[in-house]
Amino acid sequence: MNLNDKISDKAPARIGFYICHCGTNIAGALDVPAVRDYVAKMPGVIVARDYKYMCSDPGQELLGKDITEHKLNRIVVASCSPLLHENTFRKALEKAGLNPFYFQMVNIREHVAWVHTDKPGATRKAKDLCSAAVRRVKFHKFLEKKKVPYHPDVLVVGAGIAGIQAALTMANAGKKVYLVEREPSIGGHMAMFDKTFPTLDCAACILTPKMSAVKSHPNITLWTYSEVAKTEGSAGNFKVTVKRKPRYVKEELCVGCNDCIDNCVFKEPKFADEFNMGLGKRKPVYMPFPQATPHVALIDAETCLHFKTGKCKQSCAEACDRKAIDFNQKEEIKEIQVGTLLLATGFEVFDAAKDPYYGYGVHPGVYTSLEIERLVNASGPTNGEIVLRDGRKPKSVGIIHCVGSRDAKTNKWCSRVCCMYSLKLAHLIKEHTGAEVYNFYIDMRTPGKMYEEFYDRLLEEGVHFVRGRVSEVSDFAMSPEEEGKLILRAEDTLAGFVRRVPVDMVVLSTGLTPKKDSQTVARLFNIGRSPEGFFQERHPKLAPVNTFTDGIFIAGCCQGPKDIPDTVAQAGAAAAEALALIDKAYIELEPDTAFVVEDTCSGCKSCVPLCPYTAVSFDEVKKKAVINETLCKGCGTCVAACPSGSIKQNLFEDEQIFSEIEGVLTND
Amino acid sequence: MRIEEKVKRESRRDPEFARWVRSVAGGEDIRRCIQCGACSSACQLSSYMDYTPRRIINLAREGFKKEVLGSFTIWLCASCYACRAQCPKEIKITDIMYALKRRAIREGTYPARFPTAVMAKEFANMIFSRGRVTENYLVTMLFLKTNWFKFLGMSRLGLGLLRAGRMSFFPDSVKNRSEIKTILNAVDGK
Amino acid sequence: MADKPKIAFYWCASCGGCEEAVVDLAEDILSVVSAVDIVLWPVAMDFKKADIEAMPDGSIAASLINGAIRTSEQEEFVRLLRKKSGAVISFGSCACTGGIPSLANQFEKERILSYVYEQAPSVINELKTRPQLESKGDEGHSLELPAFREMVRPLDEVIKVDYYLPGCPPTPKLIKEAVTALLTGKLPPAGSTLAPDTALCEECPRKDSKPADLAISEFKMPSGAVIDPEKCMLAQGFICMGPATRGGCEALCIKGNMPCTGCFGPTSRVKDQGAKMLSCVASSAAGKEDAEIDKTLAGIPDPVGTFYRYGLAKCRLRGKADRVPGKGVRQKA
Amino acid sequence: MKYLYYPGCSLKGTGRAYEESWLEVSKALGVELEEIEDWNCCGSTPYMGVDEVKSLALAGRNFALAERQGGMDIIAPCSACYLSLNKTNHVLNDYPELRAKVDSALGSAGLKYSGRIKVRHPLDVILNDVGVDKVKKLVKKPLGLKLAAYYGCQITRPYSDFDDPVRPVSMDKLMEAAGAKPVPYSMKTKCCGGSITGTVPEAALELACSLLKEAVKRGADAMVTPCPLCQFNLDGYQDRISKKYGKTEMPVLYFTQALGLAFGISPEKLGINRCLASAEKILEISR
Amino acid sequence: MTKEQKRGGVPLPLTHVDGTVPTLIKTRKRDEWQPRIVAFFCNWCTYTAADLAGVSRMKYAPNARVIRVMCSGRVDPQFILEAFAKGADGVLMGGCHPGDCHYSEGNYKALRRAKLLKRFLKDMCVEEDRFRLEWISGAEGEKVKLVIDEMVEKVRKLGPLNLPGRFADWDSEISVLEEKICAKEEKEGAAHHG
Repeated sequence: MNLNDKISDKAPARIGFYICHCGTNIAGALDVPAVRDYVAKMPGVIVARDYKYMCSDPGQELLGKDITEHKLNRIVVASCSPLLHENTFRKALEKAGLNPFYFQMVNIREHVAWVHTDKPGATRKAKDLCSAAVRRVKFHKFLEKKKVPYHPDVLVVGAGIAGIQAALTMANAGKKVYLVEREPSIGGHMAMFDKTFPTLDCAACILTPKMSAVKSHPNITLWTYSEVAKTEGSAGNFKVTVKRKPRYVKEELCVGCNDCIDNCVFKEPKFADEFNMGLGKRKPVYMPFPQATPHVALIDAETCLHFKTGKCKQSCAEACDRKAIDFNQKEEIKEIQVGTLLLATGFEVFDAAKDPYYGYGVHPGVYTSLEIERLVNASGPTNGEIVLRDGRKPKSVGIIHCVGSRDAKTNKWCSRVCCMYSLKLAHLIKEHTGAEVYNFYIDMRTPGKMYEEFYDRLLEEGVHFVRGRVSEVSDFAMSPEEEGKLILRAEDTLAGFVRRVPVDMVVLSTGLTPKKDSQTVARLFNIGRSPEGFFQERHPKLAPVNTFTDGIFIAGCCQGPKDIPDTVAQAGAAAAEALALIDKAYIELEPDTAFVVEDTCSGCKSCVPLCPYTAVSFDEVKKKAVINETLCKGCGTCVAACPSGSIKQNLFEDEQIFSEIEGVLTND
Repeated sequence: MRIEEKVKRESRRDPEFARWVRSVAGGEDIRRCIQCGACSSACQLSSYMDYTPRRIINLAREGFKKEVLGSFTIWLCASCYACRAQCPKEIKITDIMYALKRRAIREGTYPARFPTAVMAKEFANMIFSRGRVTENYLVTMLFLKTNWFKFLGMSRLGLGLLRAGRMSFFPDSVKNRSEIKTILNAVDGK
Repeated sequence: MADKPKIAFYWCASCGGCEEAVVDLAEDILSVVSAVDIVLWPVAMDFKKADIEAMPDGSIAASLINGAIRTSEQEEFVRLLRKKSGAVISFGSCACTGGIPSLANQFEKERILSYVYEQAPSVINELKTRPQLESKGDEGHSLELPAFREMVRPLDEVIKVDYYLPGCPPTPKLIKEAVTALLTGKLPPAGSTLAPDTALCEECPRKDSKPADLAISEFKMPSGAVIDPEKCMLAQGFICMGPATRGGCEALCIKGNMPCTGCFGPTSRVKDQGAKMLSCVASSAAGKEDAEIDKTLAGIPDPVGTFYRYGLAKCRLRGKADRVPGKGVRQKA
Repeated sequence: MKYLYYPGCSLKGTGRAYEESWLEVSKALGVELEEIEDWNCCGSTPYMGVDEVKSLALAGRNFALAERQGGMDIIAPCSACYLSLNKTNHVLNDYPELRAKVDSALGSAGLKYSGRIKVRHPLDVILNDVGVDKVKKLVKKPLGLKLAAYYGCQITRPYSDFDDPVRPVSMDKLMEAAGAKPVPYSMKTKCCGGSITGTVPEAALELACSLLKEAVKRGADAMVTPCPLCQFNLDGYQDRISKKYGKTEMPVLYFTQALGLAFGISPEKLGINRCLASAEKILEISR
Repeated sequence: MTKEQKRGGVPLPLTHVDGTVPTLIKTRKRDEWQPRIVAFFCNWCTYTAADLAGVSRMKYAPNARVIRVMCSGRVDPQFILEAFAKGADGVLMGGCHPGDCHYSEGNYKALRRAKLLKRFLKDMCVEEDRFRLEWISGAEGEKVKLVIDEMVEKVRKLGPLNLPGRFADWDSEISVLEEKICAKEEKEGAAHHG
């Protein structure tokens, strides 16, 4: 008997039911044998089995063997979310010669096992859901997948090291890449760092060549100072709207000679310089930093005299012999068509002022780690000299770990990079100033190639390590040695008593947090976020760069804190995943389109205006509605609205849904 | 200093005590502790303690009952809640300290050095009979019961208070004393 | 006479219009009458219950029963007919879907009785007397009245029905076709509805006047607006149940310039006519913002009466959900 | 503005001056107070160490009485009372088993408490309900002093919601309004050791000493506090502290006394004479 | 004699699509009753959000049964009435936020239907809290938890809707008569044969 045949639509259902333990993920939260036995008694069920991992090869083979041996023509698998493994099992059906759509999946992991603590309640829910699927699958029909072309162009959002790496990888593979960056220059946080751990090579030396490569790559369209405003469509065919903010300097004309900056009516830099965390100053017309890419100046309308008063003599424009300055530049809207989106939107550093105990913003001697990165950097505001705000060189420095990390009141997670960068900063500070350096840590976390060795090096260098969380930074001196110093109070938990350590400079090793607008961005692209706000990967181990939305990938710290090596690796992985989709050249769509049953359609036209894709039209000859299958995206809105029940949706027919409703409600 | 063996064997642990600590109001999160020492550091009195608060938490969750109930720490706690405010795992350390005090009083294991327990009991007695506290009476009772030499040493303060009109000559009381007794007895199931 | 098939007509909770429809067959009635032996027709002939009871089971070829079921007497009688008949035809909207009487399912029995016997403006009943199920006469004889049921039911919720002939009333054409089929034995499979299975729009003379991009921004009531005699009712903002209603009436109401109110019930593919029409109408209503939608939909003041005028008994909810069956129902059955 | 007033035991005893000055100041500010009829001990700190349920039940009785009296917000000027009443509300909401016990204990005396009465501190009420503007208007004799505002622990954490728990500012604002200059004082919320002075004086006195010394160092003419226990500790024991750790002269006033002086209320009415430490300096201030 | 036979061959008013008869028509005892919520979630936003809640190991009440549809626009009001008729104590619809619909505007149609249906349900005395439409984006796992927990609590307060049980209750008046007739017939039949 050839099972891959429409005859099975009408043949009596022979159902195979499989429930997956998913190790203990499912089996630990509900009574798997009870669900199996419950389903086994349902009419039409020929085989009911439980198995440790249904998605494993043996699991799939078990399914195939049963299809052949027991002449099964319908399969139900109760395991994880269909968004994760539906295709796996459909392929297993196909391999066994059964149409893949004679299949229904029950989500008893994400929707049951992982979210309920009440075992009997979870078991009952699982029974209900399985009973629904078994009833539903009887009404499944023979279907074939639709293939549509996959647009080869890619949009990468965010041009930090992750976005740069991903864009270059894909561009090198010959794909056209749009790279959109919110800031005026690409480079992200990495461009702000001085050295990178554990090798201590200079961040700029390894990043700058990549930045120039992006700028000059023929396959990359770089839009800085731009943001994605809207996305529509789905994998293979996204329409994206990008907003380009005016920089008041024509990008194609500017050569980055800095003449405009030198001739600005402000003779001295006066405004806090973003790139240097406000430790340095800039003018209203400025170059974000010396290696900024594109190497194009921009005007900050907030501070520019022309925009504020309209009474500037515009000496910058005069000074520019390429006439690149354009005060009338307007925001520009670009619409592009791409098949794939890759998000590398990065992170934000924890706002140290939110921790009231460490006196950031109160005591001038308290700095964040990123500020120290700039101070220690040769092109930073002090030309690489580590000095306090009053110009003194610190004789003692305390570095406090886990600021805005591992703390229920701020952020619960470990930010992964702080231990290592604190070690790096300890080394650099000691090297630059010869100061006594104290690291206050809770646990020292150095997992990574050559990381522990770096810790060893620091131990040998004579940096102090105190295992204890600092409770406060205060200027309350209790003894002469403490006068005029900042005092760090912490329990030396290894010694078992509290210590007071007076220092000149305090460095707060601030953690990594999701971007403030991560929720808005997640909604813009319709991807998920984990509870703490980083973007949610499809699977923490098996699909770490995928999202739950096909065709959208994530890389770098927008997914969670990670260091540069991991970020670059992840960016490469995301690019490879994207390339795999693009090179397939088509995407298979669910055959969930709607169709009109011509015989019974009365031609009332109720459905026609409801379709946003104009897939439904009215045949003036037959006086009936018709649905163009290639235009139909399968939402089913017309089906629900058809007043005479004459439109059906594949995979979501009325009978199928009615039987599901009945199934979830018929448990004793 | 005596040389003695410091190793602690498993038989010293009292798992029931650890369970009890988790069951008291405020003790539910004790297992979350990562031993960072923020509590000890935040505590103004930790300098005087034999075990820092962090160590008490660890000993309590491991079930080292004798060490915990015999420690100075719980009697030095001034209930200022600094530890709780700073704990990165939001453990209600002050409430745990209260619970440990209650347990120690119940079991009579508090060190004789600290009159805190005596005072607490006197306090309770006074409230049971009058519903309110009159501080100087309380202090007098305390010193008479513990160390009346010290009481004499305090007489300067007493005189000062007397002169400033801050001493009460008659103990204050609620009107409805029986209601207080009914409520407190009801708690005891009487 | 004995060779002629026996036919019974019976009426339950109905207005008599269905009987009228039979008479409306005009001269054709004669051929029917001559072809069959009418054994029961309370509106026209004087047969008694006992006459039917005396007949052997299954001896009536077909019973055509109209009206919804509201009383114990109706229940008892249709059961009797079921037993004695080969085929039972649910005749007219009330028998098929509950009809107008089933709008009463919005109310509890107690509320209906108290309104009818006590509160209606035309009633003067100071003693609040109500008909009693059992009463003793002066001469000591007892009198029993049928029980008034909790709710109105369509015929097929009480007895098994073989065919449905919808309409308020069914049209002469459909009746004739049904009777012919009955007499010639050329009947469709049991359970069928003896009317077309496409919606009314198919046969509506105004079909072409409906635009393909209709978004209704204002709903109107036929009582409060002038109706264009040419244009599609929905296009004018009048709720016309046509799209959700089985055809077969040849758009009689539309031809009389009134919108369809749905008496033929849903097509076979639809479980709940009202819900489907509600879905269709709401989908085409204009508005995306809450306030705009609310304003548009406010033009439909009575969703129950609008979408379930002839079929509340067949609504998936069957009636007002929080009804509490009156005490004593069990005892007094 | 009408509130229920819960004085607590201290304000009737050693903290008498707090009540005297608070009542004067509230009258001036138009804060109407109705004392809770037959209130009892709040079930405060020491009691928590004896019996948790009894402590909660005692607080519960006060709430039940307050509900009977109209259920307006309760003002509890004593930090310890403020904390234990607030804590009771929290515990009753978070721990149903404890709530059941408390309910039944109260029930045995025919009392009932819904768990919904708010407990406020005078600082909160003056700042948020009355407003600084009104305070400024009432000032007749601007203080012109440098003051260290010392808040103590129990009104700032863990339940207070009207001020920053680490760097509170409410009292500094009020003192500024009264014409004083608050000095930067890093020990604002540090514990004074008050609750163990009686039992472990050697530890407690050192804490108190560091508070006083820091105030001296910051150049304060006096300290102000909203807590009777702190005031008692810093004021009453200053003598002993001086003996042990070297001479300190630091008047410690209730913030209500300072406000009252600025309002031009006579020192006698404010109980200024009840202060023990640096009596001469205080007299100077009040003039 | 089966119930069905007694009814002169009329199937009970409640039969399943596949012809079987539901087992739950008796009223559940109130103390063992747990609210049952049927939830229609759109594939792209709300279903994904429910997956996200799972991945994030959020904990919520196990009372909702999710039926996946591609878009909230696919939810036919018939489904909602059917769910109530088959024993749901509440029905939840979840879709993408306005403006975010994966199919551009299916959710607006869902909104309009829900609004009209809500009025209908009110007229039929189905309490307002039993039917709810929520916009939950794929990023809002937390909202799935909040909405379900809140709805379960509200429905728990309302108590069981249990339409199948109520239908059986309402129809008891028919079965009483039925039994009486059957008994009479059996007696007569017995007399006949005897």
